[in-house]
Amino acid sequence: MNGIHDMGGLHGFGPVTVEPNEPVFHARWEGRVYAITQAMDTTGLYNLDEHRHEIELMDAASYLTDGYYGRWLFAMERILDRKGVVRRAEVDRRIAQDVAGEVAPVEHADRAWPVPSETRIRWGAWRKDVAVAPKFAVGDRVRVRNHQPAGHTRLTHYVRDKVGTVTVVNAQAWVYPDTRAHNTGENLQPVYNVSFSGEEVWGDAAEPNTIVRVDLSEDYLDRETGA
Amino acid sequence: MNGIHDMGGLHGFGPVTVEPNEPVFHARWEGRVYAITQAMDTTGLYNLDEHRHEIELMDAASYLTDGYYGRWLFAMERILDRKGVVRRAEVDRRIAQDVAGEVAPVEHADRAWPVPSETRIRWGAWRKDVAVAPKFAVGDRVRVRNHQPAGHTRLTHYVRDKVGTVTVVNAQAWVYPDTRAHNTGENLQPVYNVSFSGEEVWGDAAEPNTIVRVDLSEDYLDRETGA
Amino acid sequence: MSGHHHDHGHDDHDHDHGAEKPWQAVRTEALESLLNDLGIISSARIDEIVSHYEDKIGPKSGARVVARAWTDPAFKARLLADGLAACAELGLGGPETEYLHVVENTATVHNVVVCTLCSCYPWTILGLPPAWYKSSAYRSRAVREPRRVLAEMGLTLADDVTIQVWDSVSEIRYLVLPERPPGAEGMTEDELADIVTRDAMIGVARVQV
Amino acid sequence: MSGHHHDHGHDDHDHDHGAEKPWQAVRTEALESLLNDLGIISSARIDEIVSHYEDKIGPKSGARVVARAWTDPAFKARLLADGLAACAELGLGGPETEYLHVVENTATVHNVVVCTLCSCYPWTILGLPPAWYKSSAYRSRAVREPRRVLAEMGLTLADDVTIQVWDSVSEIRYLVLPERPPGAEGMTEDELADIVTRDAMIGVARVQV
Repeated sequence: MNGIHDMGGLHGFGPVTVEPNEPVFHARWEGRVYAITQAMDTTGLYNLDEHRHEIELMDAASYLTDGYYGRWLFAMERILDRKGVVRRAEVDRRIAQDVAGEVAPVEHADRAWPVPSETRIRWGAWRKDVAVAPKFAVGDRVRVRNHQPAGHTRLTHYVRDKVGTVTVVNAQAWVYPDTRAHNTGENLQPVYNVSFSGEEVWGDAAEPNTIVRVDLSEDYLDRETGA
Repeated sequence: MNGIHDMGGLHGFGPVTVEPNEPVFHARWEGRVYAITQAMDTTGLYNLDEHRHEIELMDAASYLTDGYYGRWLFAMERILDRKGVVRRAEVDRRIAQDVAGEVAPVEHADRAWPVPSETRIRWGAWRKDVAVAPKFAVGDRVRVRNHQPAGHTRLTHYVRDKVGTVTVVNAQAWVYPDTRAHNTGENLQPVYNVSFSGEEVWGDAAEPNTIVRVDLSEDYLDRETGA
Repeated sequence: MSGHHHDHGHDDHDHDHGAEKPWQAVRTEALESLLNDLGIISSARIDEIVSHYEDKIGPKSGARVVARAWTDPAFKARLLADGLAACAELGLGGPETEYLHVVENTATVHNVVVCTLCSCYPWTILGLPPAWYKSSAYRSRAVREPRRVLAEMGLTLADDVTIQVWDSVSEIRYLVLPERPPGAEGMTEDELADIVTRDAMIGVARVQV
Repeated sequence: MSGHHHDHGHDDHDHDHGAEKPWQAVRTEALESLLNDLGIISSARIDEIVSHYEDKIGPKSGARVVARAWTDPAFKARLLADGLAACAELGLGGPETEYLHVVENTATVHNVVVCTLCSCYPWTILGLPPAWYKSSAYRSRAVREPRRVLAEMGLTLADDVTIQVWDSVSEIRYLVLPERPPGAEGMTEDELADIVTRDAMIGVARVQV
């Protein structure tokens, strides 16, 4: 989807601010959110691409203000709610109980947990050990497709319709995130590193002698046949 | 600048919500902000393009949450402060006085007001009565330049590098907003209406049989020489 | 996004961080009183401008233009050739609209207007735009998926009708000349003006009898 | 934007709407306790993961890899050919990094890493990324104006040095192999590992003796 998360090239975010002696987590809850998400990757509930897409579905202002782990919290809550594992109303009830100092057991009825083995979703496994035949070779000129799905994609908007050169062929069977995020198939395919000149991508705003190198799934690319 | 204001084609903002029997202004302050901005267009303080650019300089989250007239208020305050006419600290002081029920006169020292006639800026006047010779004619194929200035532009990002057809030649001498916003010249030139197919702009996301027609300054365009 | 759970206040109007009066109202009042004290503006003039936009101008002006165009072919020809000059014949116009292109809907081409960058709109002919026209949803979607946006707003167009979206990002403003509806054959110009809506002149609705 | 005047809380970390505890902490605690009660996670395991990332992994791992590459040409060749396999020789690696490309800085080519879409980073080799790497400013600017961003961060590169920005939006992770600095000729592998910084392995700094 075309969203604020796809922010390569945007203006207006000011200087890069470096924090000296930064802790790994800035608050206890950040570490908990990170680790809970990590721990859930073995539950069969959802995959990494779903996690990323859920973050993309945040409203744009919240995306910008909630912070990195705030986005993870948002995605975790939404996915658990949407999949019927932990409902938002339950979280709200638990917060009210915590405030009131009450202790109440969770209700086990009508809950999509545990996940039956036949519907379990693998979190990761981005590569499979099957053979794929790459369409492109190092040195090939490719044009990035004007691909603008409403759903998840890892095609950054700033290289759409741009011409680059294949510099690395990752000839393994990589999962295609656009479909995996929606649990509509793995579509195994090579991933290429494509090199774009700054001028091609940024036009009159390009800095001299800069190159952008982006990893792109085969389905994002067409052979460039023009001059 | 590449900013959130340039939102043509973004996903994630949900349905268009229509409010029945909507008032012209939803709160008294909205009408005041609108009318004060209108009234200030004769003061020689700033021009329309500066107003628009100041709004673009809002941080992205505030842009999305402050609402249309909230953006105007932001721009008015910032421009008055930046130009030394009404300082932000003065507004804060006046608010504190209002809360305390005090009445204090404004201080007249060190204020860039009134504007000397030689530095007055015209708000509007988008066209001048001078002759310009259009480079392009109806039917010409043009490619939009990959123009990504850090400052103001009216080139919408979604047509950059796209090919379209000139459908209307507005052969008058129009002010070029990219320079006028920064008071660096009027660069009078024609404005063309250019027609783009949905497919050219939106690729695989295009709806059938749709056309986007965008008004573009001559400096945004090159003649398309390819097939 | 509905369903989002904390109170950032993502509405498109004013919002309030717990104070009794919205902070934007507070700042506006302070700014107006300073500008007034300094003689940069006069609050009396601000009152006049507000009531002008609240009471004097609005889509009724555009409706008169459309009704005249439907009933007077020579006027329609002049309107399509030079929008502002034709509007001036009806006493309409003003300093904020520099140039007006009137774009005509037909059985095969439907026009719709947006400004993706900042909500430009022909104020002097239609009044100030509705909130939906200024919304992020309309600005982002109208150019990419006009067919779906129009359908959601109640105007379903056949696939063989070409949709032209006018993104009015320069200083030229657009007014859609809707199709005269079936059933309106015998109506007078004033009766016709009564049925022409703002939404039809933006291009998100048809005129209906 | 500094200078913006109301309190939306536009920081990149947590923010607080007036409650004593940030709302995100409140929701996290409630969610963790529910997940724990349901047996979906165990808080003891969460404790372990947090301390693993706080105490066990971090840029020291990457620094060992770089120091070894500087002192052992055969290792360096293996590292550039297959990053993860070479790291595994040092006992480094883990489930989160699927594929590691090590990109070598030279006198004429400087590499820098970003993920514009979501802040991907080689966690198992460098630990979790710093806040600036995850900031909107870095993500938006590093691809468009790397030369200026690097200069602002203290690394000014001559115009004849090519800057390659690796936008790591797929599942391949990147580690920059910095240049061995002048003055480090006589240092041991352990001494070298001590001077290699996280920022040098992202590509926003040089290693200095």
